[in-house]
Amino acid sequence: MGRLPKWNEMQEGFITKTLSESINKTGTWRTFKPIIDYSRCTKCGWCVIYCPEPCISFESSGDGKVVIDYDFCKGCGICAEECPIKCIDMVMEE
Amino acid sequence: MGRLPKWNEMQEGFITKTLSESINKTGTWRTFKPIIDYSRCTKCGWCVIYCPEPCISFESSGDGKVVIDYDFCKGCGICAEECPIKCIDMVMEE
Amino acid sequence: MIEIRWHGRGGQGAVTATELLAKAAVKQGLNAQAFAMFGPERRGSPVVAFTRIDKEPIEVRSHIYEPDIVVTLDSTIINIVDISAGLKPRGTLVINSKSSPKELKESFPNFGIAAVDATSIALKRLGVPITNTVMLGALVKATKIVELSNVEKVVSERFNQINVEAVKEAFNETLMLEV
Amino acid sequence: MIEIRWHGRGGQGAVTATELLAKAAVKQGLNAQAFAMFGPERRGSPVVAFTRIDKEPIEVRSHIYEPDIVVTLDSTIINIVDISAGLKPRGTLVINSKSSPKELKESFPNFGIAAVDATSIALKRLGVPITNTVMLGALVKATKIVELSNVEKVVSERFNQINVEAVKEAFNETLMLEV
Amino acid sequence: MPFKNLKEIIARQDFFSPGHGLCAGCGAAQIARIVMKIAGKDSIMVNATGCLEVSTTTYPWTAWKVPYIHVAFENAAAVASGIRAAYDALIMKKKLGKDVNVVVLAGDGGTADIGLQALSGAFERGDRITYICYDNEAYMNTGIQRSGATPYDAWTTTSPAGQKTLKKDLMGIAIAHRVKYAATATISYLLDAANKVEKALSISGPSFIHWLQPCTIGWRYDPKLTVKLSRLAVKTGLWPLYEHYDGINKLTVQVPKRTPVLEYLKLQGRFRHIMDNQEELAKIQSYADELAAKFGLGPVVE
Amino acid sequence: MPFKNLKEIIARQDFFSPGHGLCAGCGAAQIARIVMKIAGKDSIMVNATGCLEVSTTTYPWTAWKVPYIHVAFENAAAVASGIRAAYDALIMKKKLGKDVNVVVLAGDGGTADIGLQALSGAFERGDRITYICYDNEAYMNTGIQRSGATPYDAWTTTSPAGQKTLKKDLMGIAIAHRVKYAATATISYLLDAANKVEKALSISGPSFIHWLQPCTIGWRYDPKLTVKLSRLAVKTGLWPLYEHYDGINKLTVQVPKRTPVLEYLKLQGRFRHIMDNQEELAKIQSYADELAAKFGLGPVVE
Amino acid sequence: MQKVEPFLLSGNLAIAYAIKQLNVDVVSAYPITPQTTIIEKISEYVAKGELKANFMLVESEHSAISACLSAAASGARVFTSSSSQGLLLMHEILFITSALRLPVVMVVANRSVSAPINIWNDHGDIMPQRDTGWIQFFVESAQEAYDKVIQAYRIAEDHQVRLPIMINMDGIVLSHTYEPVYPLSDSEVASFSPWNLSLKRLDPDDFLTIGGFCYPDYYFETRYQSSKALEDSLPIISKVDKEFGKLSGRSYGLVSPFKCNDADTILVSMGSISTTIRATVKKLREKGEKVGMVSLRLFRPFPLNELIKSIKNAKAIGIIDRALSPGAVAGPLFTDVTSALYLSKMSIPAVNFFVGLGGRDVKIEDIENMFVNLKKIPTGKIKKHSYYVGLRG
Amino acid sequence: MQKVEPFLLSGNLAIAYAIKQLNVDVVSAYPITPQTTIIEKISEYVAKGELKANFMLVESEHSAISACLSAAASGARVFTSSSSQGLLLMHEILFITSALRLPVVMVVANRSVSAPINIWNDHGDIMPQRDTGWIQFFVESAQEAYDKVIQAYRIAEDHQVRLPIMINMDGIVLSHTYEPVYPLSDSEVASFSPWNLSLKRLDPDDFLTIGGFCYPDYYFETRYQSSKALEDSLPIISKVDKEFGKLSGRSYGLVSPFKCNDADTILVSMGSISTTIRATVKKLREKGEKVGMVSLRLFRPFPLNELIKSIKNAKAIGIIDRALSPGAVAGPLFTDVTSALYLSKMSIPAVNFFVGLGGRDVKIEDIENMFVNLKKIPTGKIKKHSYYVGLRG
Ligand SMILES: Cc1ncc(C[n+]2csc(CCOP(=O)(O)OP(=O)(O)O)c2C)c(N)n1
Ligand SMILES: Cc1ncc(C[n+]2csc(CCOP(=O)(O)OP(=O)(O)O)c2C)c(N)n1
Ligand code: SF4
Ligand code: SF4
Ligand code: SF4
Ligand code: SF4
Ligand code: SF4
Ligand code: SF4
Ligand SMILES: [Mg+2]
Ligand SMILES: [Mg+2]
Repeated sequence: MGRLPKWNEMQEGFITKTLSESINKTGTWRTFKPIIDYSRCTKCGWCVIYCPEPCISFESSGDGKVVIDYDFCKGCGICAEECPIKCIDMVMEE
Repeated sequence: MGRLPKWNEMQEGFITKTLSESINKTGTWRTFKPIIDYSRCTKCGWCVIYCPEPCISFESSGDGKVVIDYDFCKGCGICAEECPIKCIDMVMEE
Repeated sequence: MIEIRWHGRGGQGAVTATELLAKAAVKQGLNAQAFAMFGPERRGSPVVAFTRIDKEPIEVRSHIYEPDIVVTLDSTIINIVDISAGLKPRGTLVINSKSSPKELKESFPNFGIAAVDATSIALKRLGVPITNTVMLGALVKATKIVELSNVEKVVSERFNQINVEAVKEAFNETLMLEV
Repeated sequence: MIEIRWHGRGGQGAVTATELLAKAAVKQGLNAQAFAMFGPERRGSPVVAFTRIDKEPIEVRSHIYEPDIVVTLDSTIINIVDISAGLKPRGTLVINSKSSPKELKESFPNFGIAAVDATSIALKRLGVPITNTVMLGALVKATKIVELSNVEKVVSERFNQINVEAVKEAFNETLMLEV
Repeated sequence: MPFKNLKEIIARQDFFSPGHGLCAGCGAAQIARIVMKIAGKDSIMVNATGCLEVSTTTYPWTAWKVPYIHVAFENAAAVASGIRAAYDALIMKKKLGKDVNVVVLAGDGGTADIGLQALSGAFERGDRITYICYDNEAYMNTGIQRSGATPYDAWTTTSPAGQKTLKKDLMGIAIAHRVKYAATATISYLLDAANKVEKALSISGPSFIHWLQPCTIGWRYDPKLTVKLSRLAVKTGLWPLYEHYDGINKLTVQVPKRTPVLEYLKLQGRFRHIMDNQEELAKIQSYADELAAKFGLGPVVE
Repeated sequence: MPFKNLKEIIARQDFFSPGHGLCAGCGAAQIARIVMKIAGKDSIMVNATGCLEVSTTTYPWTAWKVPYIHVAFENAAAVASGIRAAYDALIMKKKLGKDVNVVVLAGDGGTADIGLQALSGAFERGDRITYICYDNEAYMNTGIQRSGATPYDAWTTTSPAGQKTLKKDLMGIAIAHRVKYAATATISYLLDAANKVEKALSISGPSFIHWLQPCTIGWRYDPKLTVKLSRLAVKTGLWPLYEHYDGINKLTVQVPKRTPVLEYLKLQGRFRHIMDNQEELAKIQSYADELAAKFGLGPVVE
Repeated sequence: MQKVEPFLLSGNLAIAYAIKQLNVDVVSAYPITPQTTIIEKISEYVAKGELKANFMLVESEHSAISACLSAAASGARVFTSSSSQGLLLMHEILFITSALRLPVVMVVANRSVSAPINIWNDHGDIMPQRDTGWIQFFVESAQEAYDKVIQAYRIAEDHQVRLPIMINMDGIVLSHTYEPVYPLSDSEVASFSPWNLSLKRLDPDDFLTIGGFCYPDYYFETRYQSSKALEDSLPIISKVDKEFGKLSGRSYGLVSPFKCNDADTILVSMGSISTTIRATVKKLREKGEKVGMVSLRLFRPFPLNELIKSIKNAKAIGIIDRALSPGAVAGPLFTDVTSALYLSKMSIPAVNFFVGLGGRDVKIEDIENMFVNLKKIPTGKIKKHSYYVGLRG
Repeated sequence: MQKVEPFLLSGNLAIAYAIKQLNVDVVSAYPITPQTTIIEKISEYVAKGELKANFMLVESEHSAISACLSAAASGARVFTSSSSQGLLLMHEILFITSALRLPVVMVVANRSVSAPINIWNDHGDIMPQRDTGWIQFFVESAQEAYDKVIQAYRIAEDHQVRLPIMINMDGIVLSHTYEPVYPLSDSEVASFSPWNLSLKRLDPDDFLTIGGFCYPDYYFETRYQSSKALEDSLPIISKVDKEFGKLSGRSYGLVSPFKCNDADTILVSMGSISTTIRATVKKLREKGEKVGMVSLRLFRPFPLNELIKSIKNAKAIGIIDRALSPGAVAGPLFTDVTSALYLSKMSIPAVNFFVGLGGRDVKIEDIENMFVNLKKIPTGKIKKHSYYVGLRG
């Protein structure tokens, strides 16, 4: 996190503009890790829309596959549960 | 009203049990005074029940006529207005 | 400094009376302060208001205990309130009453008295028994603390010409008896 | 005074662990203080708790910056938190891990190390990966700060016999390596 | 047993004392008196700050011949709940033997606005209190400011051009809280009102009465008209008298022929500014018609 | 234009950022994200104190890519009204050109209990705000205490033997306030929910959405079941999806065959204590049946 | 510079007039005596189109201040006013307003607090708000009330300050007393207190988060920051007052000592009572009594140096509290002032006069009596340090 | 007299246990961290039938205190607890409770106030309530919290006192820390703090009006009366504490000086920080430093004489505030103490330490540093009178 700010280095009125995604990598909370079986994935998007973080998205480049940003995935398992064809596996973290 | 109480003569917690009827004669507020024409009064009781003070009642003794306690009557005129046979007159106070 | 106490009833405009008087005073370059004993009084219950008028800026802010002048707006208030309480020796009472100053003198032997039947004037001219502007006319007549023209001005600014006429009539009708 | 720091994750019962340890200490006539860094942490996020144990009544109420002992409840926490931060020279780490003390020693060369696969014990005995009671067994084995029987007592008062068995198993399975 | 005639009500003892300081002709005084006649001696009265409270408890006197408490403006329902809780607990623990009616009288401001949340809480908990809102359709005690219950187009000192929203539907809100008993009332329909109070007091949970109260100062009318205006409010359909019991709404006073709203409005200074405004008058008439349709009242007969 | 499929929603930009601190599997995060996708950039978000707020604005970071404000627990609606008033005034006075959506997300405690009065005021004034209650049926942020929205029989830390009153009917209360648009929603019916948000934002006055949100901690279930429970709430009839527009209630998602409530309850630890209590289970089933009758849902099919 | 004919206005009407001239954008308030006529008048201005503003009569004071807060956060110029129970109901949000550094301006028509309910003047409502982090003025007259409202927006919206301001005006005594007031012209007001769209606001084109959650790592710093801003506002307050003086011929200072230089006994006071004291001092001076008085115009930030300077030569001082702090060492102002004296290593004998609670009238004689008592103090004969002036018993 | 095996309880649980033993009739409360586990535990006792009481989880703190007030007025023994924003929301009703002389007992798990929102300990919530007319204790441990609750009902319900009582217990630091607590037996509690149906209550058989409207003619007198009652409660508080000591072996005094007699430097503090200071004093004494400390157990009524007595020989004192009063002369406790010193004609140099805001941890080294600074003061080298201990910047 680096050095904490002095009182006169903070913005007045306890304002912030720093986004959580830039500093708070919640992927460390995870006990189980979702793994997508791309061979079966239909790109339906349910995992994308239901991820509460949100940390699944369609890749904008390439073939537009769905990708999980493990920096943020907390391993809730919703994507796996809601995937219509059950092509996501939850695997214990090491 | 007499002498006002000292601080240690007042009841604790700003409690009172003194009834307004015992000390606050609101009859002095009156500009018009209701006068009942007993010759016509049917003792129906509407004036009794609608008086907001309340200061009209059936006399418990005698022939049970309705009487106005002028100590409290503020002269609103409701009794006169609501008397079904209009036997109450509102007369300017002197 | 001249100090005035007003007696009226909730709903009769005692506060407006004191305000208008003060305004008239300010119009002629005097300083003035107009206030009342506010409370949760309801229509009909006795109320008291005050005016202070002075050439100098007015600093004192306490109630008025020893007025120079007392004005009553309501014709029956003299029966229930001690209107002359604290009135300075040789002070003036300006009373709304059908009675003449002479008759009133019996009750208030030590004061100058001015009287006018303001209620009748108000009923006649305004259609309601609201005497606050009317009594301003009487007060000015009796005490000359401000000029009638200034009272007329402030009354016409706030109300209308009919009220001004009522003020004038009261001014003309007011009878006086020195101490 | 002995000072202990616990590392776990929200939902794993670090607070209960420190409370039970303190209770066991009190049972044998010691003084104890059990507390945690409370916050709005949600399930899964790293949490820290503390225990102080002493013969004398405990007066100091600050956090613990230089613990004698550190216990981890979660097997992956060592990857994301610097668990040995501030640990006294020659202090003890009691770690929930499948790895042996020897393997762990590489990461923590300067401390005594005790290790047990608490998650497996918990899953086997309790059916859930909640390791707080289990790690009490390991802690006692590694440090002897309280008697095992007292831990068994407080665990059985709060939970049940199965938990007590888990404590015992952890006690027996814990492997140690001195500094 | 419902009251059958006026005499039965008159015969009840008074617990509201003359010498109070409410305005001559104040409708709130009438309500206080009738409510206390019905509730009787073993009752505790709770008021919210407002005209009724300040003018009936002016130290050193009180107009109340029953135990009475006022705490603040916004918490009358919570205060009542506390009393209920205390009596329930003390009776349960056999520290006290006798139960009481806990009755609230609070203004429309103290009910529809600043006190709504406390009331909602009491409803939700199911506390056995009888909460009566005396609705004079503005903050009268502080000098006639609009409240959530101020009707469309009414002048107040803070709606100098006329209020431009509809009156909050307190009955609807109470009913949405599944309160077991809720009713409207007004003084001109005295038996109806008295019986509603009686019924409310008998409910084993919260009960609510929304009681329209003409106010001479705030509505700007001659004080003698208090009862008359209360009657016209019903006759015009602007104040339907109904009750809600266990999920069902029932009209309690039918108005076979409705009076046009103008008859009601023209007596009140607060509507003076729309007396020549046909458009606005028509809006209010059509609001009355809507209510009439909803509650099954008769047609307007000029 | 209503959304017709999932892709249209996914295509919308996100204004809710990962790295927030809500629990793994938190339903409130899903709501925040969807609402912001619909509301878009020119929106201001207001939160009441609660899980969502404390876990998305942990200094020095924030999860919100739109202007966001939190003031306190009980005043979210008033805070929103203030923003609305400011924007209206500044635009009227030509000090600003561009308008915004003012969107509130507040928990059930912040809505049904301590924040109800502020909400009632905003409804009454007709302030153009979209108020969304994410209802996880208890005070989760402070550790699962009962709220006015806690359902019958649910365990919480302050109803250890199960809550014994019915869930407050927030929709009924909103409708009694004549709010122009009010709707229920839940994440499992995503198009339905998205379209309701879109509609709510288009209303020229207050709009209200009551959004059921399963909570893994408070309801005591495996986080992966969040969407599933949201679906079962609808399928059992316990959470009818409907909307109220201009005075009329309309079912938006029909449930032709209802699932027995047990299927929903048994997945949740908070109902564990009644799993063997047929009487209590029957009560909840009959409550679902009542709702089904009211909204015209299909029969239970085991 | 005074215009020839003043207006005759009550304190409340003077304030409403200033608000109109200040072209406020949002007014959110709730009625309570004796503040109500301010908002009644404003609602009239708005209804007549004389003020273009959003006037919200909300459902409680809690919401009134909440809406002001967020309207200010949105960049609007806002106003509210309250008294007594209403002010107390705002308590929680007052702290938040200052900590979020939002330039809300509020007039408090000071009134006693319940129980029992009493609608008259004292400082019982405002004293318990002395920790809230707002700038707090006390005014002595309708004129000063008018002037201070105009100054307030300049100060509150100053980018160095960005703090909410309360203007305390004694209820009834000032709020409802009509007296001459010399207003500025609309254009003078507009150029003295121009509205500036605040830089940090709820703006979709530059999003930010206001009011987030704070771990112990940051709390102390951010609170210190706003506390420091309040301290540092003092010179800016002075500067604005002086500039206002140039424009209007009226400036007030942070404290206003009167005849203090050679005074043996000095009364310290705040608000409307100060004018009666000033009149009394004049009267006593005419009799040759060496008396003086000092009125605090600014209460927060506390003008420690200015106050000490003015009283340092006295042989005895009396400090007037218009509020009780039951169970405390003494009244709130007394405690502040003696603590200031302590820090300044002074040891002038001081007594506390509790005066005029719940509308108990204060007469010139009462004040003369206080001076009489003060005079006795250096003799050592007086042991009491608290007097309840006018208390029966 | 201590029983052999203590319970291991958090402050909150210790309090809940006392409430059960005190057989309270009505509990009305609202959740807020860090107070919540008190009411959770009580709700469990009630659900299990271990406490026969009416437990109301109401819809806000405003209602919680309102219902307690009226339940007490009905003769019930009542309890509530709160923290931070919840306490602030009760503000208005706190004054009414004391003025109506109702024996409500409340525990405050002290926590900082918003903004920004922070759930950790300081005294920012309680200090702005110092004028409310309640008796206010500060406790140092779970044991003292337990003991004080038991004493509190005896004091509050005493017919001479009839005042509400707040027991301040540092949030998290005490509320959530488990430590040994020696409870009394149920029967000891019952006989020490028996419930008596209060004489003046809402009773249909003897009606009375509570909370009426008050003209200026009576307000000053009635407010003085309750203020006086608070002052006069001091000896009764002492007496109850001593009696409790006889029963339990534990009594606390109004202030508890430690090593003050010959100390050159003394720290004055309240609440849980005092135990850490005591530990530090012991440590420094071992090194021969002449340091001392005094902890105020009672804050209102302020134990002026007791406090002065204990610090009068010091060469320098440090006063610890756990709350800011922005723009004031100094922190709330500092102002009180120096005002008391001023009245006592003392002139010991004093400095104000602002410490531990919003959960900022306070270490033994921090306290050692304070003593180091204090020691330098008599040298005159130190000019500052305020230190922000641990502040970054
Ligand atoms: C918190 C608070 N805000 C405002 C007030 C001022 N106040 C007292 S009574 C009242 C109006 C009461 O209106 P309502 O409830 O309709 O009763 P009414 O006076 O009309 O009888 C107001 C605004 C108060 N006492 N407390
Ligand atoms: C006045 C006040 N009282 C209590 C609290 C403590 N508090 C903060 S959030 C919360 C519960 C929120 O519940 P809910 O609104 O349902 O949101 P959730 O946490 O469930 O998301 C409580 C009680 C507070 N912040 N302010
Ligand atoms: S839900 Fe399953 S099938 Fe659909 S996009 Fe995600 S992984 Fe692919
Ligand atoms: S496990 Fe949960 S957090 Fe991780 S990607 Fe799947 S839905 Fe998102
Ligand atoms: S209303 Fe008329 S007729 Fe009836 S009792 Fe009264 S005076 Fe007699
Ligand atoms: S005039 Fe009014 S107050 Fe007098 S008796 Fe008739 S109804 Fe009663
Ligand atoms: S103002 Fe209206 S409600 Fe108040 S006392 Fe007068 S008539 Fe009654
Ligand atoms: S407790 Fe519930 S609502 Fe709160 S963050 Fe966790 S899952 Fe979401
Ligand atoms: Mg009203
Ligand atoms: Mg919730």
